[in-house]
Amino acid sequence: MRSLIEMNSMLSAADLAAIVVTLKLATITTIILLLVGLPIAWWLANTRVRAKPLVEAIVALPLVLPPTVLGFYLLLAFAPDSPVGQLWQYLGGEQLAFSFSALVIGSVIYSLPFAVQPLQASFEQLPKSLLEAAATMGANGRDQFFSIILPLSRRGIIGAASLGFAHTVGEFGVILMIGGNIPGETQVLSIALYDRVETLQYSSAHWMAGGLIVFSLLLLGFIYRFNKTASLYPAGRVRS
Amino acid sequence: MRSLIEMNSMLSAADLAAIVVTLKLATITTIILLLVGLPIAWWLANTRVRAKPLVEAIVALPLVLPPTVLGFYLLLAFAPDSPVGQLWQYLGGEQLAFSFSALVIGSVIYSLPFAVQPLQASFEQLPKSLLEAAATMGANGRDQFFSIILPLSRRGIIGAASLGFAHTVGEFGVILMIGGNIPGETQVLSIALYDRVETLQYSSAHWMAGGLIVFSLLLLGFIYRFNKTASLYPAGRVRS
Amino acid sequence: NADTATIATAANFKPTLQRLAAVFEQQTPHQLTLVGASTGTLFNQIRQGAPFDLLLAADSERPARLEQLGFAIAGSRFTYAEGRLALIGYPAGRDLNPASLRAELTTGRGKLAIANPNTAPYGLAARQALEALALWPLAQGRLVRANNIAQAFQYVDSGNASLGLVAYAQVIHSPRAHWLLPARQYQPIRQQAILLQFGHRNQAAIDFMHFLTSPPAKDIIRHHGYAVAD
Amino acid sequence: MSLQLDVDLQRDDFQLQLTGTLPSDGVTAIYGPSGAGKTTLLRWIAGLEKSAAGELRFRDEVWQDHQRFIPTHQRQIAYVFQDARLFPHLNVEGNLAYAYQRRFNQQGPSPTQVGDWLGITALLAHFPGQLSSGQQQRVAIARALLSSPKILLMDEPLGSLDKPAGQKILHHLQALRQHINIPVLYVSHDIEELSRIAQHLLILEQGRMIEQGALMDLCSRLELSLSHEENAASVISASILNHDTHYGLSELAIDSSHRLFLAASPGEINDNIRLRIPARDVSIALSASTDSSILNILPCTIDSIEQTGESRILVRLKLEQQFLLARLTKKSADKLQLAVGQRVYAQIKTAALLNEGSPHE
Amino acid sequence: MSLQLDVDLQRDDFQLQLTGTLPSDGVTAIYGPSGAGKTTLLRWIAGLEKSAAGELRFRDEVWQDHQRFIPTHQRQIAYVFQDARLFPHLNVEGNLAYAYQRRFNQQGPSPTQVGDWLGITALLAHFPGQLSSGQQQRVAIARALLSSPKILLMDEPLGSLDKPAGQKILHHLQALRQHINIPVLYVSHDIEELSRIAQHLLILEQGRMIEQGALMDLCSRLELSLSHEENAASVISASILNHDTHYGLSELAIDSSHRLFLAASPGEINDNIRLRIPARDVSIALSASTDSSILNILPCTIDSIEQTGESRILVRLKLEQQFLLARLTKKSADKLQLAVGQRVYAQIKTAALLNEGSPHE
Ligand SMILES: Nc1ncnc2c1ncn2[C@@H]1O[C@H](COP(=O)(O)OP(=O)(O)OP(=O)(O)O)[C@@H](O)[C@H]1O
Ligand SMILES: Nc1ncnc2c1ncn2[C@@H]1O[C@H](COP(=O)(O)OP(=O)(O)OP(=O)(O)O)[C@@H](O)[C@H]1O
Ligand SMILES: [Mg+2]
Ligand SMILES: [Mg+2]
Repeated sequence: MRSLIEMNSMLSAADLAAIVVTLKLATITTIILLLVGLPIAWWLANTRVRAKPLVEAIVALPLVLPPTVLGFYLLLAFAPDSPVGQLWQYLGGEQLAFSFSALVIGSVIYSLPFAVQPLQASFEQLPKSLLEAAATMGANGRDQFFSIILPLSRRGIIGAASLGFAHTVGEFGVILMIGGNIPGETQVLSIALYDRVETLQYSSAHWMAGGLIVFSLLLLGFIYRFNKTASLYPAGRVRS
Repeated sequence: MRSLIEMNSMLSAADLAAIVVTLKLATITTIILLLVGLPIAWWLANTRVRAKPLVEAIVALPLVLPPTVLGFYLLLAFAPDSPVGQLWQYLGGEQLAFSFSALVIGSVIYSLPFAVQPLQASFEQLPKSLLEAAATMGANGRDQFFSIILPLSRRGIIGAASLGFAHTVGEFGVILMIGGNIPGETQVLSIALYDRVETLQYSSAHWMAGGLIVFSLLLLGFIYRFNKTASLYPAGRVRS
Repeated sequence: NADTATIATAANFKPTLQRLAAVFEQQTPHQLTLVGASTGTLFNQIRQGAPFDLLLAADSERPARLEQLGFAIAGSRFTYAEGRLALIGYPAGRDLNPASLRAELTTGRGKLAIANPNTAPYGLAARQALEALALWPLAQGRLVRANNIAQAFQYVDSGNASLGLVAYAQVIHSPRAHWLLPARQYQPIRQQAILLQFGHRNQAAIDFMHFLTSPPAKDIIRHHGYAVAD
Repeated sequence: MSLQLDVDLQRDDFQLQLTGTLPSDGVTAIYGPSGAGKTTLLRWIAGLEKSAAGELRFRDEVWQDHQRFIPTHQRQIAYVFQDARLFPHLNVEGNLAYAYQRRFNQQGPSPTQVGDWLGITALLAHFPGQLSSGQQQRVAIARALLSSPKILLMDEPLGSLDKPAGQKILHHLQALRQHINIPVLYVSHDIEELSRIAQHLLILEQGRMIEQGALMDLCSRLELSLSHEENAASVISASILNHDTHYGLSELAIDSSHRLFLAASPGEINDNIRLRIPARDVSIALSASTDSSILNILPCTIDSIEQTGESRILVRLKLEQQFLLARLTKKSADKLQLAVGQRVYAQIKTAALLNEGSPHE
Repeated sequence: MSLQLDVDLQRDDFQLQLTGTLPSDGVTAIYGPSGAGKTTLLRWIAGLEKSAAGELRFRDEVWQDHQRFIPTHQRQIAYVFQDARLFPHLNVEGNLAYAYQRRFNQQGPSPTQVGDWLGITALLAHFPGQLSSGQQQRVAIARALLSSPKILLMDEPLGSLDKPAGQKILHHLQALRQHINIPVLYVSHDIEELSRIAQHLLILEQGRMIEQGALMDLCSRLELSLSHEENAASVISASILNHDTHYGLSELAIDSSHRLFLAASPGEINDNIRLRIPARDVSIALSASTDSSILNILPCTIDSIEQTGESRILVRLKLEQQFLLARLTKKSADKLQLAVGQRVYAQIKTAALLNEGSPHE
């Protein structure tokens, strides 16, 4: 009884808003991650350009910067009088920093390596022979991509999506920096949780962390249930 | 000229110590990540346990907590009077929290999903038929692992190692929390860089960030150069 | 009897502390190690046995809690500096006064950056000041709340926010224009120091605590933009 | 109307280099030992070896020259790969549908028909991993047929099938080709299979073309390595004179003076059909015996005699225009004192004749 | 000394169910149409179908029963898979070394020898992706031989090889088996190949064992579907009487009253060898003709006559103990008025005899 009441009292309207923003952010980020990550990963998996290792390293780079520092540089880039900010406004956007769009951009950049890596690995392990077979049946590149590559890379896509989603839910440094913590717009759950810990509201923090964990567990578990590529290849009977 | 002097003046003894700690931490973490991640990933790739999606979700969980919050809970777990802390001391360890060992443990937990995911994907896409062939030649499980599975999973191992390494270099929230930012022991580069930004020492921060990026670019580029699995499978001529 | 002490400090005070430490190390044989983080983080770490000898917090509440909980030496708590609030703007040269603040909030379109009132003492002070100026309701849609005072400054400095309530310490030595808010508009930001249980026999920590109350130290602190009682 | 090729492709120590013109109708067999470059040639024709220099023209279309390169998916080909290459995420039905939905021509057979021909109807719900090798190969053939291509490339399509199954498939392939005339390039290392289906033959060895021409010519020319092999045979054409339904035999005319009995042939009276007569099935007698079960005893002249091994000789026998090959022991030849120009009788065991000669085009 | 099996394995709509004892020496051929369960049976014997219930005993070792399951890697087998399954990260040399380093027995051949036999010495540095299908298959066979196993399982090992290459490999396999006596289970759908190498035959159909026994018995038994096939043949044993080096022929004794000429056989005088005589190569005459190239004309008795098709009959001819099969047209049979018990002459074209009969054990 007590805990329910406590929980109730802890989930303020602001928290609810933060939950909504977080889910929206993670969902949109994941979708964009896939849309952006797929072509990059495909290119990386197939290019014979000598600079490929360099490009791969660049994709992985956002990881080596502390999130707040990355956020700081993004903030500089998003400033209204910076080239990026100018372009954004030219394209009809409002101010970029402290907007939901900024969060999305920041999250995508920060999580890109997690999306590209599993996708690229999947693509590289895809038997090219099947694409040749598809080509002989008249499938052009686009057709091959949707009819062969995507379904056979489900493993990588699920990996990319789940890592990207989870990472965005937990992300905090970058978002904190470029989001401005505006309730209902850029205040996300991770920041709310961080605030609890900083301000010593431990029991509230425990509840929130617990809820987050249980929710994520369910969601990720659900995603991973679709991850059954293995069953398509019964042991020893595959002929690629 | 000026920049060189400036750079020199910026790399204090504490910074040098931070660089050493960072490299040591990232290297040890990466090694442990592989040692821990390989069996977990192998198990996940092969188990038919119904709870598999749940276990996969649990492995990915550290991602959904903001790093500082994760660090906070790790801090609670590492406290001298907690079960973990007790065990650690029983095993002959000093106090766990604020030690280098704590950083390693924290980094490993935080980066585990990035190590397990690519490894598991590699393992799942490995043609089981080759393991059957190896078994007929007298190779037991261990032998198969080293002679077939590992070399054919190089793609995943490199992915896991590079993501794990980069993520540990950039990690900051968890480390700050459980490390206590003690120069020479637990102060890492990411925190030093964060400090610069927080204390508005921008030019120093720029230099440090630039150095970190160039170094990481070189290192990752070097790692990825070994990533040439694809050349083993010329298009269309593979028979699994 | 040279000793080494680890001083945990709120991030905003770290530059000042570095200066103080340099002077202190010249005057005494002691060595100081400085650890900066948010006061909340430091508090949590101290509760879990962090090897810190002395805490220079950004507020008075958390040192008091530590004292209460027995992680710090009772009676060693004192205010080493009082934070002051300043209004800055972007571009750097613009007029700054209550009227321009009101004008920006009513007719302008820019953001107003403050530290998070829930977690940062300067944020709380900023809120109090805005309330005193009767601008708080007006500011609601325009506020961006930084995690700490350093970020609030960066928001303005990078041009993403047009106004910001920051620490006077951050701007006192910069050429950028600012308006120092009158101290009566917000509760004093009392930054308190306390000797921690871990350092209760550390001579360097004890000496440094005394040093902080010495006139040369107070001069340095003042020089960095804080108010200090004589 | 032809397939003109000129290819030069280097791969480590292997080089495929050939120039020539293949007929673009009928079945052209590509024959050669393992590693000769048969697969590589087929892949190049399909546009799968992009790096190779060369020129390739199919009928009036340029598929590749120094400036153009039509990609595989626009060449309107179908390819039965040596490994089946079924799509592992689709079941048999899905694999068939994949090709059918993208077919190049509306005239081809339907999935139901093709599934029937290849005996895979019961397997439609199976995934490739659940099929035996032979079943996989049959699905791959079905898939290729459903593409209704302009040309069909087949790389040892019957490699993992038993004889009866293979023959059934060949039969349907013949029938299909009569219905919609798709040229076929057919790689196989089984001479018997080849001569059953092909009109044209290309012999590859170490990346070079050794010989190329009409199958009938190549089979009976003694100097070719082909006729020295265990399976050497002559291929002759004949027309159907009449069908003897009582005995289930057909009487054929090879030319004006030679008749042949054959197990009931599927053709109509006056149809031209082709017969493969293995050299080892032909014996020679000096007189026409009457009390033997051998029905076909043809008078002919010895055209040439060649020693093909320690103990064996190959005799080329001239009918009117066409030739028969006979393999004998040296001992028999000596016993009968065979000599070039001699009139002899070729004895052909009727039952040994192929009964599915493919009609001429 | 035997391989005792009792397996029951269910896979969707397919069930493999058989009980029996196979000899654990010599070559046992497993024959059956595509999808009959040949591969599944081999996999089960190798311990690769772990889920299947059953009992399996090799010589005096239990490999599987209701309580024990010896894993594959401890069974000391070698397996040539239908797909080659070379390790893609190792070149040919590495693939061979992989098996050789783990070999079960020190007595086997060396990589150099085996590489030589299979004609892959020039390919040692190639990676599997750089090999043609036939080359891959040869490497896979070499790899299996290098394991020096207690039993060798081969699943259509010559499927993608041309005849001459296949025959060379069979020859070496024979030679090796004489040297170190490894039993072989040999899946193939090529009857000719099987009868050349196997002593024992197991016929599978739809997962059931149709027949099992000595190859020689099965080949000449009329009621079996096998003898109705295009390739029906009898297998008979004979001993070498003498070698005629001038004509490159060997004279063989089938029994006390029947002699046969054969292209020079590799054996010693008095060696027993096996001959495969395809039914279609045997014709029947009422008298022994003398002016024909047919060297072998054996007197015999008609044992049975069976109609096998619309136009053809199969005649079983009794020598002393052994039987010959002859395929004739019904027309010939009528013409000669053949009847059971009648004395006739079987004409066998010498050159048609197999010259690599495998010695008895
Ligand atoms: N990627 C490659 N690198 C080097 N050599 C190659 C490569 N691919 C093929 N080869 C060589 O090219 C030759 C021809 O190969 P191809 O597959 O065309 O032979 P094939 O005639 O189809 O043989 P098979 O009957 O065995 O299938 C072989 O000797 C092979 O080793
Ligand atoms: N995983 C599976 N699930 C369902 N059915 C299967 C599975 N694996 C094999 N089968 C079926 O079992 C039967 C026997 O397969 P098997 O591979 O043993 O045949 P085979 O005799 O080796 O044929 P082939 O000569 O074509 O190689 C086939 O009908 C096949 O469809
Ligand atoms: Mg080939
Ligand atoms: Mg099989």
